[in-house]
Amino acid sequence: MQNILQQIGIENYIYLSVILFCIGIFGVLYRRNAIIMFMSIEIMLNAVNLLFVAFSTFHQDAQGQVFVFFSMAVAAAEVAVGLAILVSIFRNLSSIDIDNLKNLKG
Amino acid sequence: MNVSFILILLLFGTFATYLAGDKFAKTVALFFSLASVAGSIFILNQHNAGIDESFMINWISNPNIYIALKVDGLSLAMLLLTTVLTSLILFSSFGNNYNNSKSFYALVLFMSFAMVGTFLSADAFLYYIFWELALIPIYFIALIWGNGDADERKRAIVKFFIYTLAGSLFMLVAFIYLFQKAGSLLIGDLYAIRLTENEQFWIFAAFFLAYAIKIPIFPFHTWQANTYQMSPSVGTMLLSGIMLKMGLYSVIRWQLPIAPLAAKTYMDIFILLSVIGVVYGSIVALKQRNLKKLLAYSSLAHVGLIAAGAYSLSFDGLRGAVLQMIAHGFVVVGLFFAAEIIERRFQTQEISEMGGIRIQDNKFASMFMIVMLASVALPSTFNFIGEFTLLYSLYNVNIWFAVIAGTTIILGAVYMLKMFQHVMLGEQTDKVFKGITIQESVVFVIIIAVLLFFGLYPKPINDLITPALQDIVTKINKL
Amino acid sequence: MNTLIAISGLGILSLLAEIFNGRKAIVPITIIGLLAILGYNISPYNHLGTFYNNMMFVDKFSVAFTSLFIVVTIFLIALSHEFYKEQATKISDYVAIKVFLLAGAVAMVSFGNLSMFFLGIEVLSISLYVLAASNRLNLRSNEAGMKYFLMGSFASGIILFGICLLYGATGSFDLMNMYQITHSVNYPQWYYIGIIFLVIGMLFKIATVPFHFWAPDVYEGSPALTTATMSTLAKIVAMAALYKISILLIPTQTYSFQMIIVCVAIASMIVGNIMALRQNNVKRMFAFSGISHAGFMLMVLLILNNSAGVLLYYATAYAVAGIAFFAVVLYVTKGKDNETIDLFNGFGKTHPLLAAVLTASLLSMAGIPILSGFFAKFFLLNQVLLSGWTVLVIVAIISSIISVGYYFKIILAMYTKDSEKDLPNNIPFIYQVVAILALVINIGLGLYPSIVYNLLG
Amino acid sequence: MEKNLALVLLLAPLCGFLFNVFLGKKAGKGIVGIVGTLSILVSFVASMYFFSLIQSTGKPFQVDLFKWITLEKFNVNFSFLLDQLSVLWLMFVTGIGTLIHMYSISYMHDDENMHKFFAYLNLFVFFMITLVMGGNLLILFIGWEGVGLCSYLLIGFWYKNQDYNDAAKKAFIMNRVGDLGLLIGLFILGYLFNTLDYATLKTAILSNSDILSNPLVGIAALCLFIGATGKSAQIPLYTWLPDAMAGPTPVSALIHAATMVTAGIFMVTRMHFVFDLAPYVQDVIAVIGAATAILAASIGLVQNDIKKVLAYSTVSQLGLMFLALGFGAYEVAVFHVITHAFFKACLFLGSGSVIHGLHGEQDMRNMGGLRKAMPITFWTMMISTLAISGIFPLSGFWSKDEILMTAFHGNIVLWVVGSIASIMTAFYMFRLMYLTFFGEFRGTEEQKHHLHESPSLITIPLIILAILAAIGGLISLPGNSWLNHYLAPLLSKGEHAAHHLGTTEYVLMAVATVGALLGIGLAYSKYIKNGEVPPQDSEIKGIAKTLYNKYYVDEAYETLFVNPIYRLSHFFRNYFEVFFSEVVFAFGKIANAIAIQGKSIQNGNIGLYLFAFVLGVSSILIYLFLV
Amino acid sequence: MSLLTIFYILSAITIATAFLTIISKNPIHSAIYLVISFFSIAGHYLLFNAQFLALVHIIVYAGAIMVLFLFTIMLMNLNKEDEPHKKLATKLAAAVSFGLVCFVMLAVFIKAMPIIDTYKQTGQDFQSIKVLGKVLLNEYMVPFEFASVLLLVAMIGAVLLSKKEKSIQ
Repeated sequence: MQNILQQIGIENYIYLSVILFCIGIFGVLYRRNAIIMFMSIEIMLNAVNLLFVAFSTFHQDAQGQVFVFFSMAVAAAEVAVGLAILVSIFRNLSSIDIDNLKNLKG
Repeated sequence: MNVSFILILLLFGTFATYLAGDKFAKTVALFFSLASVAGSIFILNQHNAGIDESFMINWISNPNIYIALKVDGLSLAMLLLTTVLTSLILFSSFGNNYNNSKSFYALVLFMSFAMVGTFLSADAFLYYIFWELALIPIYFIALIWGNGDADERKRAIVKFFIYTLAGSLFMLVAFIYLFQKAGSLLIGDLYAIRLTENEQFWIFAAFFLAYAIKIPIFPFHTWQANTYQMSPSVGTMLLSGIMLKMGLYSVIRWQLPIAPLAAKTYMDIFILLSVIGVVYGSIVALKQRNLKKLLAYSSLAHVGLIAAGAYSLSFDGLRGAVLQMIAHGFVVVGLFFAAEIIERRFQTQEISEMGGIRIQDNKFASMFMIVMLASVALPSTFNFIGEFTLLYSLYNVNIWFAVIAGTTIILGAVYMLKMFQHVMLGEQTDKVFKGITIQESVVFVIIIAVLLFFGLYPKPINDLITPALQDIVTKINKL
Repeated sequence: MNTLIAISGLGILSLLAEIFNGRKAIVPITIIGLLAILGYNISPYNHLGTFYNNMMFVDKFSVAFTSLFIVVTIFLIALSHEFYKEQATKISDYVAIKVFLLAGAVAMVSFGNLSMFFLGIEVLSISLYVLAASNRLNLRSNEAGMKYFLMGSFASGIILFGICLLYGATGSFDLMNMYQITHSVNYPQWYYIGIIFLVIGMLFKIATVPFHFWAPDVYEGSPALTTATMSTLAKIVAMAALYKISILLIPTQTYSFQMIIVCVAIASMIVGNIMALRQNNVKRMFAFSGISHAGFMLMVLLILNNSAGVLLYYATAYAVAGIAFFAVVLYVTKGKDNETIDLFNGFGKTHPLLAAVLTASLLSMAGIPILSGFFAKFFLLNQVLLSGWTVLVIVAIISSIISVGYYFKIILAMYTKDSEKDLPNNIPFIYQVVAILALVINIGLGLYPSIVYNLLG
Repeated sequence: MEKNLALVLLLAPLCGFLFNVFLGKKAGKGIVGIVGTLSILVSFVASMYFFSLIQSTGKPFQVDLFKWITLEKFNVNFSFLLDQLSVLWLMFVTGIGTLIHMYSISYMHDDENMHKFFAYLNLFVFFMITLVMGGNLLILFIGWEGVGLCSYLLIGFWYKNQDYNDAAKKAFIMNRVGDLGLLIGLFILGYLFNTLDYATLKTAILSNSDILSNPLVGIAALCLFIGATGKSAQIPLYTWLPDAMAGPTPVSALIHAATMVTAGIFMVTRMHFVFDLAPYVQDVIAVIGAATAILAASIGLVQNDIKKVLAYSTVSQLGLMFLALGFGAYEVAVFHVITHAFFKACLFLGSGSVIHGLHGEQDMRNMGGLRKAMPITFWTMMISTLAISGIFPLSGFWSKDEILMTAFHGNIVLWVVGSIASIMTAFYMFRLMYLTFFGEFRGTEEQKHHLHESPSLITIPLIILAILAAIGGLISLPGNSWLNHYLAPLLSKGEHAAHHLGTTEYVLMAVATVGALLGIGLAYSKYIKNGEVPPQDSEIKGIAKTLYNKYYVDEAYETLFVNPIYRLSHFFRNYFEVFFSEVVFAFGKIANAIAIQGKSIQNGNIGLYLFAFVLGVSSILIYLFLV
Repeated sequence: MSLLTIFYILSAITIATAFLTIISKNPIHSAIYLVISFFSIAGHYLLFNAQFLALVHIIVYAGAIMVLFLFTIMLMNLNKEDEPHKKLATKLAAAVSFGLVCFVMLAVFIKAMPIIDTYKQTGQDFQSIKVLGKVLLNEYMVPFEFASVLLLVAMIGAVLLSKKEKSIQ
């Protein structure tokens, strides 16, 4: 079976991944809603995952894909903890607007 | 027994003093400090008998650092000065009651320990450690047991601490640099390396920053007056009597032999700064209202002269510097002690609130006057010998240095006599001056005895320091 | 290798202890366990080499740092019992999380494969997110957790991106492979980009300028013991990992890379120290102090000789001083809403011993001799100067001078001000023990610096 | 034996001092006086012995004790030199010292601190002996400063009065100005010749012909002379001496008339070989001497304080001595020193007797007519006054005449100046006598009631001194001068050794005598014939006012030196110190200001933090990969 | 339809939905867009013939993570557009940094991109379940186990953060 990259080119995947990653960054910066920020981070992680798979194909090597599993585990763990923190904030503040979290400063 | 024994003794004394509790702290401290005097005298005897009591073991193998303590005439002289003055200062404080005195006296002994270490160290790293260590106890002594407004005191003391620390950190950099050149920090190895002129300049400058602040040389002196004023008298005496000498000693021991070329090239600048300090200190002292501040500025003038002598790089200059260091140590302790005695009775340092003391206590007045006269370098006192030698060495550099620095003879008399007149003489005021105690007069008697004895017969000290200084002068002139 | 397994097992054990109602025994058991692991770790039975298909790579470096982490963790766990007295039901969770955190830390210094590294850093980070937010009724703690989490996972994304690019360039996660490839074969330039991303991520973890903004807020908001963990353990772990990465994965340090490190180090030292001057909260002050120390430690990357030894010594000195500092701070701030310096007023009179310990640890961090902090700075600056970075040394010196200003603010408060309220004078025994032990180690390291310094030489 | 005796000579006054300091209070006033006087007497006797010894052998006697100051190139020993000059000086120092001690026993009897007074006096004599006996310039310097100290202590003896303390302080400080000059002179000599010993120095200078071309020698001589102006109250450092009259009268007699103030002449004579090499410095000395003589004499014309008159007279006489020194006539100066010591000591003691009799009154406007009440005092003072005025054949005539003769040969202008000063001297001295002893008593009734002659302890010294003042001239009669002969080995310059008594000399003597008589006549016509009494302070006008206020020199010094320095001190304290201090603080303040700014950046907004993060990443990437 | 076209379509969907996720005012909408984005990424995986990964991806992300998100959103009752109006500065900063970082990274990669003509083609199977399983459980056994520690920590953490305090008795 032919390497798919022969047709599409690894650079395209890199660019796609970079753009996706940057969208994630943009989201984190742009939004004040904590949940959307989490989502943006997920987008960043997914951009990387995509690149992993692309590189895995590039090298014809399984390790990249295996790493994606770990990355998913990490993403899941992060989301779990992040949402737990978010919930406790919500309990205290009844809001998840990050702009309300400005008590610590100076 | 070698010289490390004294250090151990003092360190042990520190702990013992702390553990002895508030009641016995001062006695224990005095005991250990006297023991260190005895030890120093023993070392002196050994030294005179030709036995080298130096001590050296490897401390850190990589980087190559030793615990090296060197006994030569110079360090021995400083060792004796430190131990004797510490004992005197401790004894002088017997009239005071400090709260938490166990900590207080432990800190004093610890400071003595650090200063002795500074004078004895023959490894730059060890030297630097002791140098910095000496700063900690005086910081606390001044901070906790000091006098004056708390906020102002804090400001002054913190300034003192940070300022001096800042200077010495640059010295540390210089030492690190030298270490890389020499591969070890032993003083002999440092003397042996040959540096280019440029390197020497920077090394010298880094040292200068540290020492100029410590000594202090104009215009790095601004910490001095306030710190002296705010510190408790014991702290002031330690600072002015011994700690300043650390800077001067270091100039002679470390700065000049390591960077002689720079010292020679820029000699005039450094002498000029020192001499400006002499005149400036004297002039500022004229208009001081606070007794301790006045003494502080007089100290600035005196150490300026010592520094000028040291920077003249001549044998006479160095010898004069060492002699005057010792003499000034005793005199300044005496003067500050006098201030302390007055403060104990009048609860003030303001000159305007004093006066009429001589009527009430003639004995004190006489002793104060002798010490004061020594401070203005009346011939036949030890200070005269130092000052004469220093001025002579300055003359050999340039007559104008001698003339300008010589104005200290005049200005010193002006501010000292003025001070004496307003503090001691005049009609009796409504304040009662309780006659000085035996313990207080003993301190004065010892100081006066030392000043007069060595003023007439300085040969013992001279013989002690001459070989060591000759050695250093050879090192300075090696290029 | 077995160390990691043992630590993970110990974490599970402490979780189990809760189930079997052995709540009181958790801390002692964990400490004993950790001591045993420490003993094993430094014993000859702990073979050096690579394990499990190069997943773990145990050498002197990793053993030394692992031991340091274990020691620090022991202290932190010892403090836990007293600290979490009010929430005794959760103590097993806390202890377990700390032990797992240690496992992550160990993975970060003994990884042989970037997957281990990544998982290690995530275990560490997630544990810290949890710990930071663990005081869930306290809004400040929530905020700290949230901030840390958001920025931390952002940084994780960047690290992951970096790893991905490394993989893309070399086709492997294995350190040995990568080392061989980068030192022999041609490989795409992505590699460098990947390295930079990785390094940036780590710079975030050790809190260097301009990636430091989270640190003060998070340190301030977190429960004090968590702050202690973050500032001592997490910081040195991240630094050690960064060091390992930069040694093994960077084939040659280009001048521009060094310039980056220099700039970041300088910025961290200056910003950290200057910002700390006006802080009124000790934890926040310590955060800024930590930033400056991060700048110092970063200079290790520029050193040519015995850099590992320097880093180990610096990290040890810093951690020990931090532990002693926090042992006192925990006591002082117990039951208080905040941690302002005013709380220390008159402390020198009411608690001379603890005040002395605190003073000593502050002096150590300021770099005053005989305490280990001085030697750390000395060794570091010595090597930096040897490597020719004179400017860096000058800046380091200047920032040290500035640092004295704020360290002494606490000392001044302790010794010159009078306390408004009486602190309860029942100092928990364990706090005293930890504080004094840490101080003893500190002084011991100062007296015999070669023990640690030449360990990796 | 000689060595021990020399030590006894030196240390006896010191022992007296120590005794009086430590045991004086317990021992009681009688013992104090006796011990004080005896200790000086011992020295006097020892001096006599050495005098006879040197007279017979003609060889100087040197005592080396131990090494004192070590310098790189040379050492300074504790050494003492007894030669013609020093023994001569010792003789009259200890001799007059003994007399004045004796006098003081009575004079100070009522003072509670008498033991201290004697202690100080003894200490003074000790330092004076050190000064004179010193074998090198540094030992001289010990004495030099030591006598300054004693002068300080004694002027401020009544230390409760701050005005007296001011006077004492002024004396000490002005002396120190001179001392600095002396020190610099020492440095130059040490630097040039690597020794400070008189003997070695002399050989070094005389054997080294190149030295003439070295300008440093001239500077050295000038510096030494500056030292002398301080101690011997010459322009510009003379103003302390009149103020020094604040001290008890015996002190004025001993220190500020007979002995200490002549130290400058002693030193210049000692170092004559240096001065001989620097003719232009000698010119300076002569001019300054003459100027001082006339300036002080003119001020003395209108002073009303009896001791002030004597003080200005002293300054004036010292000026004459320096005039002689300026012409290299050292032995003449020495001669005048000795005669002056006799009659000036007598005058001071006499004035002390008067003051004693009037219970502290010093203003001549409140005296008058004391001749009858105090005959011995009057007559002794009269003799001395005649002597100082230069009336034949009293001692002053011979010595002053020699000075003027020297001046005449040297520079006619200076001779005129000196002569006018002498005329003035005669005038104000007789003014003093007339106002004090003639006419009617102008004091209070109570004082009048208590008028009496002083006790014998006071009068005996007066008598002895008066005799000496009368016959003192014998030691150096023109043509056959014992003194010149005696000092010849030391001064070793022949030209002044023998004056040929020619017509010029006789004419000059006649002129001087006529001048003196003129002065006396003027005073007579003014104060006896017209019975004038000097006006009150507020009524003094015109030139007299300038003179009365001493040409406003004190004020000028105040404006020129003292105030600027104090203003400078003020300025330094209030501005420089603050500035330097603030510069140091400024570093901290800048850091603090930055920190405050930084705090506002760290505003708690996580968006900002992330923004900074991203910016950091971007800039690193740009720097590394795009630049 | 060439693979490239499919790639472009998928990429367009991915980017567009990712973008919409971020700019949607309603969190629910965001979540939905994100799910679509995840599916399109799964499409990319399928394009690589990584079926197993695609499946896992959908299960984990779309199935687990997104459900968690949605639950949270529901729990907090956030399905309103209640986000306050942001300041212009914030928007501008976000836009600038997005533009900057995007530009920089793309530029960096364009600059660093090697010219690759032929891609490696071993022909071996490297991404079937079997191979992945072997790699995961042989070579990557330790990380695999360690990942369990990670999940355990996350679990304890989540519990710790939500657990109500019981009294000590």
